[in-house]
Amino acid sequence: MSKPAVEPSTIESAPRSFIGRLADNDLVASFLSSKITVAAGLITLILLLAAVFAPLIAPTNPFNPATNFLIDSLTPPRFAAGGDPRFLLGTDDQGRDMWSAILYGLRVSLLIGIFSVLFGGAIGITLGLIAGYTGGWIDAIIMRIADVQLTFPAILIALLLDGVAQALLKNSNREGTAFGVLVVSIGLSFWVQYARTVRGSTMVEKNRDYVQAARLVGLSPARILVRHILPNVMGPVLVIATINLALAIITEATLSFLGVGLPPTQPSLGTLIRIGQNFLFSGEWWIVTFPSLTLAILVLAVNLLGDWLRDALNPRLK
Amino acid sequence: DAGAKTLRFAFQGELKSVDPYQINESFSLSVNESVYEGLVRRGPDMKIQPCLAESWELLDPLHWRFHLRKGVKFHEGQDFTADDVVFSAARVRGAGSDLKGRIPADADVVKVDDYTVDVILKAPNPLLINEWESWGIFSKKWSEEHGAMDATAMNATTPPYAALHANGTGPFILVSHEPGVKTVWKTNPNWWDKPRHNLDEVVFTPIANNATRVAALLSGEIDWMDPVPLNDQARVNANPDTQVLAGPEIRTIFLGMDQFRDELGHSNVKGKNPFKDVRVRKAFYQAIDEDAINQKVMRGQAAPSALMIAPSIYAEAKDFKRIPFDPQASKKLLADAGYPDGFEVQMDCPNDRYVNDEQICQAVVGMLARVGVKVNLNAEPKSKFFAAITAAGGYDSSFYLLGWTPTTLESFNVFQYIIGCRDQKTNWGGNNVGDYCNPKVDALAKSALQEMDEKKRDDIYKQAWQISLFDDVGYIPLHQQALAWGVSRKTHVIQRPDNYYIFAWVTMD
Amino acid sequence: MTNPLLSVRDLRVEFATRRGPLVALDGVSLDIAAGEILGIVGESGAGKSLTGLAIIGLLDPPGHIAGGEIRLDGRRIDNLPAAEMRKLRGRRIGMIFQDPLTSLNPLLRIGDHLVETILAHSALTPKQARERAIALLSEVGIPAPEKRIDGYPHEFSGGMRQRVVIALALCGEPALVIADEPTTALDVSVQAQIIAVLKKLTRVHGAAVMLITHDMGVIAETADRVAVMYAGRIVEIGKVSEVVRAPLHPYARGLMAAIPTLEGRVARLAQIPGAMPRLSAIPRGCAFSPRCPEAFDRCRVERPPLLTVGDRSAACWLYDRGHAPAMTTEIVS
Amino acid sequence: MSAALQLVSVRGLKRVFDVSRPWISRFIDREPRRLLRAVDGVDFTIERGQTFGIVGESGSGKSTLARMVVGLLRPSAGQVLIEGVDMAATSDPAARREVRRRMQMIFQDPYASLNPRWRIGDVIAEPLVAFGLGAAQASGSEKTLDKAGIVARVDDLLRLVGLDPSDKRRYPHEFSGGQRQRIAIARAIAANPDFIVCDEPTSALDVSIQAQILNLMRDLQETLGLTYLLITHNLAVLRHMATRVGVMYLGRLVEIAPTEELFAHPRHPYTRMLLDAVPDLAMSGRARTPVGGETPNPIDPPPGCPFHPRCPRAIDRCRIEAPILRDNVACHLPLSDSK
Amino acid sequence: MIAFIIRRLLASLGVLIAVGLIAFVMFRYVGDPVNQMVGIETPAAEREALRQQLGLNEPVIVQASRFLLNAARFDFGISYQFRQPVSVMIGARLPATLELAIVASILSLLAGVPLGVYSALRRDSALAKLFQALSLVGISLPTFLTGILLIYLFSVTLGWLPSFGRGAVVPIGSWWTTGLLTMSGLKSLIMPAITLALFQMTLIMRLVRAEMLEVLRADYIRFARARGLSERAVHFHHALKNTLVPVMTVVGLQLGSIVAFSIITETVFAWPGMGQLFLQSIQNVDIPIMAAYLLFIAFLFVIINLVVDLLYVIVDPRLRAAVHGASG
Ligand SMILES: Nc1ncnc2c1ncn2[C@@H]1O[C@H](COP(=O)(O)OP(=O)(O)OP(=O)(O)O)[C@@H](O)[C@H]1O
Ligand SMILES: Nc1ncnc2c1ncn2[C@@H]1O[C@H](COP(=O)(O)OP(=O)(O)OP(=O)(O)O)[C@@H](O)[C@H]1O
Ligand SMILES: [Mg+2]
Ligand SMILES: [Mg+2]
Repeated sequence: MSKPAVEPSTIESAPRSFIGRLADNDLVASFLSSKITVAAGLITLILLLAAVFAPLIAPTNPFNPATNFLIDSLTPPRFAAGGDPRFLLGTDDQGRDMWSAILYGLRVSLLIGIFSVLFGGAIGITLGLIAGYTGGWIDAIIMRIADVQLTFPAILIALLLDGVAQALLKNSNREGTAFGVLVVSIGLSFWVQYARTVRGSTMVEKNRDYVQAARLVGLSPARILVRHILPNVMGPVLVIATINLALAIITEATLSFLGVGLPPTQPSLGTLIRIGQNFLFSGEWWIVTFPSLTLAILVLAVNLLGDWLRDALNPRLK
Repeated sequence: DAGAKTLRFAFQGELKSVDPYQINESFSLSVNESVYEGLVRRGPDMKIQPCLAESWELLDPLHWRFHLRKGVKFHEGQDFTADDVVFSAARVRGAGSDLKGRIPADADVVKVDDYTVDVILKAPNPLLINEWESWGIFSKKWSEEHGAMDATAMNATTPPYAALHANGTGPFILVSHEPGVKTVWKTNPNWWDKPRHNLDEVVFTPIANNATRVAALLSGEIDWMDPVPLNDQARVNANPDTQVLAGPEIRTIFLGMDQFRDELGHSNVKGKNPFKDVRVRKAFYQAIDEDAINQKVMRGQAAPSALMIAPSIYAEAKDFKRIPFDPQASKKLLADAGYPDGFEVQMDCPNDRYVNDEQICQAVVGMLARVGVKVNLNAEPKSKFFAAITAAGGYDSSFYLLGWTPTTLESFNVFQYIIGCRDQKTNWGGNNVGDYCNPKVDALAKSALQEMDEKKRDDIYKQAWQISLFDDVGYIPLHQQALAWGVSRKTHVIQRPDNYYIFAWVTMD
Repeated sequence: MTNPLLSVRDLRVEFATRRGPLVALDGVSLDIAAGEILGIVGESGAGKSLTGLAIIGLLDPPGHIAGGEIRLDGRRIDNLPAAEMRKLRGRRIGMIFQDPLTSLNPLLRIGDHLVETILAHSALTPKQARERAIALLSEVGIPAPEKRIDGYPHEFSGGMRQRVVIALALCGEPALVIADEPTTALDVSVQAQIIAVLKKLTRVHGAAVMLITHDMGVIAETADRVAVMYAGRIVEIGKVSEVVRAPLHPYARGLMAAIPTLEGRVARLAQIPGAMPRLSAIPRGCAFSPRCPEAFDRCRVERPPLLTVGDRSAACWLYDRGHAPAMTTEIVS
Repeated sequence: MSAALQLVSVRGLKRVFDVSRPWISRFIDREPRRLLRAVDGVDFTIERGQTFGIVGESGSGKSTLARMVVGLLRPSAGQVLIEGVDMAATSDPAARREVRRRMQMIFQDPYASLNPRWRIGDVIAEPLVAFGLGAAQASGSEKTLDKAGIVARVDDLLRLVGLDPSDKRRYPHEFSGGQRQRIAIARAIAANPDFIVCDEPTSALDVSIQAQILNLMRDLQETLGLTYLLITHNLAVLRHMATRVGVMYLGRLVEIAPTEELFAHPRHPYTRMLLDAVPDLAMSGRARTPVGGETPNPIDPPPGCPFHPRCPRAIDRCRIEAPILRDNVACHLPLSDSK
Repeated sequence: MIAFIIRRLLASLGVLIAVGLIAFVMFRYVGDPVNQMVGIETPAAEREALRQQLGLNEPVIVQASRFLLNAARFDFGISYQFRQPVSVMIGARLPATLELAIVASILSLLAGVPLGVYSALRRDSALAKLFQALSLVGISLPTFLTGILLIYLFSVTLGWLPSFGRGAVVPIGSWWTTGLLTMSGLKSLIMPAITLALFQMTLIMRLVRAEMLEVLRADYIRFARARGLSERAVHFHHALKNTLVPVMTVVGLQLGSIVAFSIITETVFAWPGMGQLFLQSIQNVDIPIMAAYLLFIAFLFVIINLVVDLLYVIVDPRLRAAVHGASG
């Protein structure tokens, strides 16, 4: 063994603490540098926690019909005239505590958002990786399928799929199928975006020398895709995912308006708004205002995070 | 011209066709009545009045004679004669018609002379003309000229003329019909009757979205609309220019239970059907606080009902009281029936058909939950709901909410379609989704049809109601739903409990 | 050099970062006379491009000039308002960038680029501008310019495009052209053609050229004088022939020795150990001291200024008369 | 040149890229298929322990050739034999793997050749894991895949290329270009290959770093007995590194000669032109003779000798007949003949 | 160029056929049309007969291929609900929807592009940040709620704008009607168009901003500056042009989703367009209308795609070369 040609690298090698590295991280720093982003992050976090711990925070379980008394219905919020101390944000037409309903609804909306993004992402990323890596006719077929998919926006898919699902799953109840239908139809409307992005990045990455090096040691394409390429195409995917999360939550609300949302017994924020909009003229403003506000804040915060992520992950915008 | 009075009318659904035979749906029937008149019509008090028939007599229980009005002309100028009635009687029972039931298939409609028509029945039917106001008379000549002999056959390859054009004898003449967009009528200056209205033109627009429809009324863009959502009634009344005309409708909302299957299709109870046990049905009944539903969900606008027919069309309804709301009794009944911890069942419910249908179901779910029954609510649009629960869908429901308007305005219709034991061939009990079946009730109902005396008929019905709804608890009636029209204060309309929109009675300031 | 066209004194360029300012150029001083080609060499990241950008006033934020001054014809230009500076660009100072593939707007015709630029700098009519554009194209050696002028950038090869870029830089007849690695992306054979065009430029138009490159060979062949940069500083500046033959600064010496030549095979190339420090970790004292075989204590604490050695300058304490070890001074003589 | 000494032998290697437009477009515009002959019949051999250099302008097919030699790209025709074994023709997977293990590649761009998401320890260990080479070769027990063995070997390799073993936990972006190239070299030699293809290993590096890498490559060649195929467009680098040189032009080798000979007496006019075009650092006053024109479009190369449009010596025959490589030069009028 | 178009059309045809098939298979499960065609009292036997007449009992593939064959002749059958030829119905609703969608697109472009350009050019200014944040508010509420709130404000409270319908329309030619030529038509268009445009505007604005920021960093922009071009020329001649090329595709694709989203807008504003028709047809299981609508959307999408691609070719000389096959 020959003497090293040069002395060992001059990079400082003392390992630093986790916090130290965190503070040094560009992503974290850019996050902390914008007040709006920090606020959006905090709000998202709070809403996430509220959703996760809804059963602990909420005074009642709005999904349990036995605890909603019709007698209590249409009570104004605690702080408004005629309010009842039991109901912080008032009750809806079923006597459901709005505060609890919002907490649980948030949970449902977020779940729908997350699952549909995961669903769309999983399909899109897989197909995108395959199309980008293999190319040729497989690529052509996948991209044509994507074209077909694009002609079916989420609204159309949901309207159609809702019928299909209920016909196929005749014996399961709607409360069960609605969630699946929403996740699938919203997710389906997303996958093309992931597929196109991932395909593009994959076509770039696959010609990178590190992939060639991996091929040289005889790794299988699947392994190369998963271990080497996938981590490197996740950046833009993450950005799309964030923005789609917000979009999915809004889409669910919209679908609820068209009657293919979640059942009113297990309302999401969208369902609450759909129900609440019937009270726009009637003076029971709290039924629509609070869920809408929560939804708007959630969507806004998530979108702002997406914005930040987009800028932060784009090296050219630094 | 400036003084022209235009009535701007909006409804939540669209007018599918201007051919009244095409669909047996009360909105389309009622609106088309302004163009096509029947031999009879109903007044504001729901009483049957002469219309194109000046009078009629019952020669014997099987033989009806109608004397037609003379000097009546169709909108396009044709004279109205017995030929048109015979033609229309054939058309209404012909291909593509959805009103086939208006005249028994085996009845003969015979021209006696130009202004006399006989109807010869195979079986007596005192209720023959109860639904005849919706069976408007077509001009034979016009129909032949335009190939509108049939209400359109479904598989037609050319568009039916009569679905877009109309030629009746009524107070209004169709000007244009853009399906699902807008329909315009103008006054018939040559109408045989003296108009009560002072309109020149009627414009109908469908506005499906509740909030938009209310907004359009509030902002004065429309004069009359239906329905006003219960929530918005206070707002409409608070507006100085608009008001709500509310009243009980004759449609009864009720709950049905599957008493047919040996095991429920949508329940966790296996191997048996709890609804076959009258105690369970009664327990459900007593678990439901209809007063609360009326107060909260219906905002006090509905009429809680002990029967499945409205008091306005059944005189003896006042003798019946609902089985009292009593959760304790309910729990006990369930325990007695072997379900001390309740059970789980799916409830099917439309969410765009009846007034606050989904909310009623939700309330029911909550109330049943409190006696231990876990109800999974399956609320869906009417297209899917009806697809599942009708005969075509295999009556696929274990527990459901439904509404029924007896179009004959008479109890028999309810027994025939809803309470009677299901019979494929005769379509008896055709809408008895849960197949509640008691032959005694059927026998009573059928015997009523033989009874020409109204009072005696009502007594027979009384027995039948007692057995079906109180002894057997075959159904759980809830209420007659509220009727709520929104009108501008300058528009004066007459509201009938069957929710018919009669343009000919409207006056505007 | 009594009356330099361009004179840069103690130029300092910083990047504002969240960890404080990053000094990318520190005390850069140089002069260029009319008709002269000044070469700037140095490793990647040494600050060559920044020097050029600072002079033409196109530093991208957060980069900015933090000190020193730049004079063109004796007039200070580093603190001009944006509008004034824009008037100088193209007309007094032109710049050519490294990558001919990306320097042209792919959606516009070659002619559009040229005419637009000519019109921005003169009172010609569009028709005259077009004629001038054709003349410029033929001047930089594009065959059949009247045909090619309506072509799009992608229809040109790399070498051709670089010529177009040069023509564009010449539209306003600038007195100073900053050429940032104009030949790096090109093949050797084409490189020679481009160099010839640049040389002609100084001869015919009397323009001064600041030629930025990392290829010593190109400098040796083209430039009159050369500045060697290291870590944001000029370490040596002087006549090309002298710097190439007998570099003063240990870095320059190492650099020259590390270049393999055609002249014959050596057993091993001389190599400078280590790598240029990152801007955030430039050592105190001489930036080269950690890699310098001849560094002594002072080098590690005190930063050497550019010291005049004959008609050259070098930023190295070896040439500070008072402190230099006697032995190394001999190299100079 | 005895066959026993030949480690690598390349025979009639060709690679054609189909760069046609979609069939329907071609059909309508009545246009033939467009083929790009990136490598068009290349033959050479490399002896064990030697460095074979290939030089040529951009687009002449150097990288394509390199990728075919290591098996990243399937040749359209021809063979690559490693000690007589053709990897493409071997059906036995174990044998294929063995051939694959014996050759590795170093890439041009040090920034793209390392997966940015991987720690460099993992990067270097990957071939070891893939080829099942756990233990350091010193222990003698090959094919045992144990973690400690891999770690030890990675440390050795890092030291061998002049890095510190503690660097293995870092990510590529924390290294400079030269250091990355060292890491890439460490990965390339991890599986004890005999033969390394280097595609412009230093052209992205500064001269001072280039010297380090070239020296390292030389050192490794001496200690490990490596054989190199070195691709570059820098004649000086070639002069410094190669034992024999092939000159490529538009997909063909136009001249092959031992290094000294090539530089002293170039025989092909193109070689001559390349040599003339190198800037004269020694400032010997040698005038650069800019050659007119640029490399022709490889999709429709000129008929006859592809170099003839730029060749000062071209005769009519050159315009019609493509010369074949005879006597190690592909020219109708080689320079030495005329001299 | 012709070859390019033909190739695209062939691919499009495939897309159309696929959409037709998928749509048709799905309809099987949307509900039973017969239920909606007759009243609830109609007996089962009659329903069965009707089903037979409509061919609903045949295998899906038979129904689907019959549908596609007819569709190729622009014959989409007769609406189950309205008894009108579907092509006529869609034709009658088409102007309303297209007018709404196009006005909304123009609106979103008119607002989105300048806002995007501004917030890219003045990336760090307070106003740009405000635009960024405000634009998000537009997409933070579901469309239907925005629409109803607008109605509440402008129709009910202020009484400025009509709450529903299309106002007075005038016919142009034999089959087009427009509301753009009457005062009431224009007034009716304002709120639905804004509601529909809001989402797109946000999207376009953010896209333009992102693209522009990228383009502003391109070498040719820097070189344009170095040549002494004015900021205006640099921003609007060079940067904007290059920015709009990718924006074009997205805007094109979005037109498809504008039409889809018009389902909600049309429902809220009782706008007599295709979206409303489609929603009604779903509620009524009016299969011929549903199928024709989906095919129409696919067709629209395909056409837009083609136009966008052609525009690309026209705008971007590099693609032009690829399409023409010119080399060198
Ligand atoms: N926006 C920036 N932020 C921080 N540092 C920067 C920025 N732009 C350039 N630098 C740093 O400034 C230094 C000088 O860069 P410059 O581009 O002048 O180098 P160069 O000598 O031209 O190198 P090359 O030969 O690679 O072009 C580099 O270390 C670079 O990292
Ligand atoms: N996958 C491919 N498809 C089509 N053409 C290709 C492909 N790969 C390479 N080519 C073409 O083949 C020719 C040779 O390319 P190659 O990369 O081998 O050249 P090179 O000599 O390595 O050039 P450089 O010095 O620029 O790296 C070029 O014209 C290139 O455009
Ligand atoms: Mg540079
Ligand atoms: Mg290459």
